[in-house]
Amino acid sequence: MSMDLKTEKKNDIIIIYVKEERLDAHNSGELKSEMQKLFEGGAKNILVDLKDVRFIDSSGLGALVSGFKNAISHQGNLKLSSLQPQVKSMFELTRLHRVFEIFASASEAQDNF
Amino acid sequence: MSMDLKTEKKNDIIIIYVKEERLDAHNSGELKSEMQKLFEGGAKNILVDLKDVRFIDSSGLGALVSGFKNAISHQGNLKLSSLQPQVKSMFELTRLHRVFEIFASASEAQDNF
Amino acid sequence: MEKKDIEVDIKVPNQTRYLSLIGRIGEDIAKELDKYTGDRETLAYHINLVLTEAMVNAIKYANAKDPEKLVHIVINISDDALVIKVFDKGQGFDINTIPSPDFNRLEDRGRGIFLIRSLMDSVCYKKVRNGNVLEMSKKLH
Amino acid sequence: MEKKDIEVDIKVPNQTRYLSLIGRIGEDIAKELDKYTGDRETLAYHINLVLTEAMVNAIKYANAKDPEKLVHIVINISDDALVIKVFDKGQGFDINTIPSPDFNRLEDRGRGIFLIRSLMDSVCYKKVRNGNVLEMSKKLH
Ligand SMILES: Nc1ncnc2c1ncn2[C@@H]1O[C@H](COP(=O)(O)OP(=O)(O)O)[C@@H](O)[C@H]1O
Ligand SMILES: Nc1ncnc2c1ncn2[C@@H]1O[C@H](COP(=O)(O)OP(=O)(O)O)[C@@H](O)[C@H]1O
Repeated sequence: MSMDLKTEKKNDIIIIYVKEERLDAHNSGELKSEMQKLFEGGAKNILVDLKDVRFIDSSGLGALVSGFKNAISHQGNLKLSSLQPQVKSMFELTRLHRVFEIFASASEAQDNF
Repeated sequence: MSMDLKTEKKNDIIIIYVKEERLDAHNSGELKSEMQKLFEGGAKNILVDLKDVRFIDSSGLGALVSGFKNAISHQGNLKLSSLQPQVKSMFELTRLHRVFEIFASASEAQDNF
Repeated sequence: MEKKDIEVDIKVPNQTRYLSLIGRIGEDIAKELDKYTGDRETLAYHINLVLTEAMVNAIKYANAKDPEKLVHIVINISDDALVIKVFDKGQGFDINTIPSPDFNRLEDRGRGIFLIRSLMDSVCYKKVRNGNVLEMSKKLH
Repeated sequence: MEKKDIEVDIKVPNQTRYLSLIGRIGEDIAKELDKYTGDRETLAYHINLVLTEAMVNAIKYANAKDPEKLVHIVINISDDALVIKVFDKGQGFDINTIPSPDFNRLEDRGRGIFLIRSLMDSVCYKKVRNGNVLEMSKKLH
């Protein structure tokens, strides 16, 4: 496994750009560990940008939920940005759009931490 | 069948833009009839632009050969433009790049009739 | 099989790296369905998703102990329906006991069957010779 | 079938409108072959092409009289080769009598088998139960 994640630090926010077409059971475990490692290492604010993600399955959603719970237990925040329409509709179907703060772009999200 | 062909007349040249991803046994018969109709209607110079064509098979090549022979028998010309690399390599494999005059773009071809 | 049907029968190794191939083949087939009256891009996504979810479950819950096993998937299109069958050789389970997710609790998992049920018109899981099959179908008009 | 193989078995109606679906599935499979050392985009194009040529011939020369017939295609990937089989139920022909095209004469047709032979490592056509099969294979390393 080797997932294409680009990580960037801007002020006190760590942005993880998921540079994959699919976020699924094959690769989402890696994203999950990455977020866990960051929160355990003291990160407070993580933004996951899904601009390149055309497809998400229940394991991908699960990895993000896991990150969100990790954020809470570390008194931090996990927010999302740049969801493509079909990906967004998966959040709606599973009601997760009520759980996550979702922004249109990474820069808009950065202004709202 | 209904192939997406856009036809344009510039001076004495008729340009047929093949607006299909594939030029194959399913649709090439239509291109062949179109060229035949044009030459029989008095056209002398036809340019077939393949910019949008990502895939060509032996039937697609055959339709173009048929148009070329039609051109000769009507004392006309049939030239080609905008071949994508994989399409070009099919002309090379079948030695048809020696038969057709092939130009990088429709406008370059127009200057060479 | 009816005369005008399309049938695609796929066997791949029991590995998640083949999810994207299966999903893409499903999308290709969905996009070919010119008799479908809804939005074909959306249908393609949904077929990709249910194939992915069902294949992941076959890998996780049924084939896990044997990485040499194959996943077997059959996609069938008839005049009025698209039917997907995903076979496994595990212990099986009773799909009717799987609840919808509790939207007020935040769980990492438990959304696969829910998504399949939400996106397909009928879903069943049953024993067949040598194992089980998850069968799901979508009406085309 | 070996344990690590991929097998895709497709049946589609005897119509040229399905050429693009078959070609696309072939491309998807080719792009998945991470053990292939050459350029995968080019391989994908070649697989698309040989599938198209073989399916067109099955439609034109073997199934023409019966539009209700199906075209049957099997794509198989093993550790070292990609093998494509295209079945027909026609009279058959002797592939060894098909000459390469005469490059000095300009014919509309007669390039299909030539392209298949040029792009694949081995090609044969033979009788099987109930018909014939064009079998072509490409070494992967
Ligand atoms: N093919 C299968 N064989 C055995 N059990 C299965 C199978 N598919 C699903 N299950 C059971 O159904 C449960 C719910 O599956 P699902 O909704 O996909 O969520 P998740 O896999 O995230 O738990 C699984 O936890 C598992 O116990
Ligand atoms: N499946 C088949 N059954 C019977 N004859 C075939 C079949 N495939 C090819 N042929 C014969 O081989 C010849 C050469 O085929 P091909 O190289 O594809 O060129 P084309 O189809 O353009 O003539 C055909 O004209 C046909 O006579």
